[in-house]
Amino acid sequence: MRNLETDYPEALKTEEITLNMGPQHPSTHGALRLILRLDGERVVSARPDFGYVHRGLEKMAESLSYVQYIHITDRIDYLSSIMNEWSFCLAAEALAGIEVPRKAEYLRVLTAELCRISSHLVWLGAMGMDLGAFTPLTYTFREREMVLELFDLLCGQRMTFNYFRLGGVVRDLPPEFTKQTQAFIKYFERLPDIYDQLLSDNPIFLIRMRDIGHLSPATAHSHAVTGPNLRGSGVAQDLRRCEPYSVYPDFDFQVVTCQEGDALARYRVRVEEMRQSARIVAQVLEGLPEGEVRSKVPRVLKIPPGEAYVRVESSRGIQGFYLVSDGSVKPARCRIRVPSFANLSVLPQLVKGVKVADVVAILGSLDIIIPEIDR
Amino acid sequence: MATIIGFYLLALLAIGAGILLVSSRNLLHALLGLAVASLAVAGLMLGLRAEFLALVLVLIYVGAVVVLGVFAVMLTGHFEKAVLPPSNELKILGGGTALALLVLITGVILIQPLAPDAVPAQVPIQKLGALLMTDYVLPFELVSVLLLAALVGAIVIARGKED
Amino acid sequence: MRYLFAPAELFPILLEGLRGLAVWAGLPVMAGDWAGAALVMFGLFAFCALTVMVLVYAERKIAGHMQARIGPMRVGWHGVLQVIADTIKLIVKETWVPGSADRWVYRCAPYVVFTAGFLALIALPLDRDLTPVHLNLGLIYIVAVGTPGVIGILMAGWSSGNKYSLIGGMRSAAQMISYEVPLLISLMGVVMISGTLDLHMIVESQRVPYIIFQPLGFLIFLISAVAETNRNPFDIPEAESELTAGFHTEYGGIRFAYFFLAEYVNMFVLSALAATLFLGGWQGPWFPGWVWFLAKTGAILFLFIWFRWTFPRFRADQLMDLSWKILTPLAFLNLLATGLILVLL
Amino acid sequence: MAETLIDNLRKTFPQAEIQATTSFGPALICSSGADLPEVCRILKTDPVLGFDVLEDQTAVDTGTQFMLVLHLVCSREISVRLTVKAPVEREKPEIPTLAFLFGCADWYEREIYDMFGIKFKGHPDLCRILLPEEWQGYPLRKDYADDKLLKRPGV
Repeated sequence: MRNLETDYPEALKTEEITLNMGPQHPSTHGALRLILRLDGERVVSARPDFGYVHRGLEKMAESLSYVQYIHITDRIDYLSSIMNEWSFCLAAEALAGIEVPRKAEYLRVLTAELCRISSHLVWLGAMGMDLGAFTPLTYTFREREMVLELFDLLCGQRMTFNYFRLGGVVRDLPPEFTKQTQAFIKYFERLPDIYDQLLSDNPIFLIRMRDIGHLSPATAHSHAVTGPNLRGSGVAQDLRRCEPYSVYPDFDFQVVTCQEGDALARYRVRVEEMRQSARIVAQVLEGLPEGEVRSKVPRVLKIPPGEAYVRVESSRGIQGFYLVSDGSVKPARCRIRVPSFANLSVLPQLVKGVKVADVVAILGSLDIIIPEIDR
Repeated sequence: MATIIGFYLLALLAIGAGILLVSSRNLLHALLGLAVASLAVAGLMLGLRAEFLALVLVLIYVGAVVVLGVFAVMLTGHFEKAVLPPSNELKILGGGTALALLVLITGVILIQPLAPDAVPAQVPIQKLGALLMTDYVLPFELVSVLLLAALVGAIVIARGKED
Repeated sequence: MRYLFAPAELFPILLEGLRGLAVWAGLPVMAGDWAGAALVMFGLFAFCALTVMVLVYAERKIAGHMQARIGPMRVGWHGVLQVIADTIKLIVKETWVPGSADRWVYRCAPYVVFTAGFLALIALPLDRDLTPVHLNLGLIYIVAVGTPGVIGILMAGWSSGNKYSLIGGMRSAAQMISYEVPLLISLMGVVMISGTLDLHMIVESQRVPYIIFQPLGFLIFLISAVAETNRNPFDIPEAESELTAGFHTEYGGIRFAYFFLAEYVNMFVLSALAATLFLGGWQGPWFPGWVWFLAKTGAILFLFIWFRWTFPRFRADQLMDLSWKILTPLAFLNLLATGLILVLL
Repeated sequence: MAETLIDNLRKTFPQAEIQATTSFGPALICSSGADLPEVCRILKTDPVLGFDVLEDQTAVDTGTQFMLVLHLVCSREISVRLTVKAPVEREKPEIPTLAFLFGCADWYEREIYDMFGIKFKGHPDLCRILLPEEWQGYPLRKDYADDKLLKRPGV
């Protein structure tokens, strides 16, 4: 007589299956493919595969002039495109030695913080959606729409703004902008509380988010994780404070941190960051100086040979440009340091041993954006 | 007339599903055969006005046994082609058992005189419950011990050797 | 007291007519009865389709207003014809079978799921005289005929030859088996108080709705019912952000429509069961019984919809914990307490 | 601050060339790619220097050779940063991997391999990361030619 256990070991063993999550999947937020090895519902290993929207932005820079390239940077992280414009302009300005008027710096901070709010709003909605709560998405998109309308008023664009120029910004605030923004900030102040009611105080949400995807500061540093993900692990590093650029020292805001390092901590950090950004916007509008918004920059700008690596604190972490100039009108090499690339590289570690459902939650809590990774 | 047609239809269905159950190489098909057979037998019981038994049969066989079986099939082996390992070693023993069972059942049917109108009076469930708790309490408890043993065995197999 | 519309009085007249027709055509009287039964089934199917349409429309509208939007508006007045447009679309769509599918199992699955829900509808007492089939084991009948639905879902998940479907099917099986237990036990309290399994007699015996005596039982039933119908926050078998569409990922057209129909029919059956057992069924002043019945069912259905658009989703193992570690012990506790009180009184 | 850092670097790496770049911290230029892992290991583990975060890693095609560029940051204080450069031959582009030192180097190196064709010796899984597996050539090399590459006249 045969023994089921010894003669047919594979009959009793639960079989590992390979699951392709994506590239077309509702919760990979774009064309990202996760190759999951599953034992039942437990993840044995995960391997991200991406590059589906690779557009060769770094190669493109080598055939475009510095001025022409600014609008391309909008396409890197389309949700916080101002940050990309900013770091590119900062890098080019550092190479060319261009001064930026004080008012332009204020406007840059203003737009960047509005952009951070809208980017975090999209993330918040998508995070709820990943956990099966559809309703927060419609609320956050309603608010994001208000921010986009402000940008529409400011530069005629809703997502790819092309608002920055070398040496400043393209135009001053339109007359009604200040009032509308103040109204929005006043309206926005109580919103995180509403989101708290919808998500943060919901017991199901809490048990789904707590104690999953634990990211220790050591792992975070090893994988160069930055931004809210790093601050969710209790490391108070924010370029706006640690290496202040532009006029950030003028404003009063907190670097939000959370000690736990799990998905919930990253969630809390982002919700609180929206509040802080709203505070900064209010302060910018109050203390807006008079003057030029753009310094004189020659139309055909030849940048002296040299190199610069400049970083800003984007919504997702440290976003930087490494520019090498050979003295012509085009950069010889343009390297884009994007936060999501490093942030995603930590995912295989975080999802080892969790359930499929948690993969979605952890991926959502990392807030990656695919065009930025693929470039 | 209608009941007779119904009876033969259900009986054919039960036999057909039973043949599928024992002959199919595909585990899932076999289990679906079991489900259909159980439903057909439940239908026969309804014809005999044993409604409670019919419903319990559906509830337990279709709702629990088959579902668990399908669940197990899906968890183990290659789900695309869950095929039974061929085993013909127990031909004689199995055949013998089947034959003995056949003889037994046929004997019982032959010995026991069937009432011409084989529709028994409906048994109230209260009575059934009372009988289970009084006269037949020992077999009832024995069956539950058997189930407990099966449960423990399942846990032992499921936990595996590593822990 | 006579109401303007009493559908229960129509059927005997109709049946007599059919019998007469059968005799006139030279057929046995039984043919008339069979035609009558077929008519009841047809009527139930129409009722079922209509209910689902109303439910889908209500769900979309309620969801819209909960989400700061307005829901369907284009087809018909305030989008009332949207559901019909969708139905037509689903019916005329091409149906196909994926190459890796187990053909017959794949084809049968949606009908198994739907039939399970639909059969339960037969025994629901809509009104004092309006029950399609009056069974003295009505409660067990409804619970028992619903069980093949799980098999249908498993068949769909397994036969599609898709890993998302497979995981969805497995989750679904685990979930439905787990929640069947507290669901059934929570009903037993009502059965013990009323002393019968006949839905009619259960309703008749409610001087006050049983929710007063069985608040915990009602709560457990409600939670388990949401889980049984795979609705949010328990919709992990079809969790779209994880499994795209779970067990029915590979289905389209009319077969998908049947799954859709089945989900709403199941929802309706369980809501109606809750209304019958805990809220006093058709009983109520001023209005005809079926109005009360539908109103109470509707109230519970609204709860279902409300849950869906408010809560995030559980994880599979948390779902199991809730069932086995919280609901099942609580249900037993409820049963025990009910028994004790009944014995002591 | 910057001066003490440069002094410390001079003390630790007497042979290496050190530039005090103004806009983004000092730069350390290794004479050959082979000693890069050792340099990075010292930079990472040295209690005074402690550059333990590899913020970015990329390469530049200078026409005559590739230059591997590492942007290192101190995890204690991200404003303290250091650029490390190492030359890579054009003919035989090979350099030891850093994947065992920094978690993110794995993917950065795959991207550099993808774009420049620099082979990282000892890398656990060196394959293309952004471009498809069957892609021909390495696009960020200056001599890369492709039919689909847009030629822009007169920029």
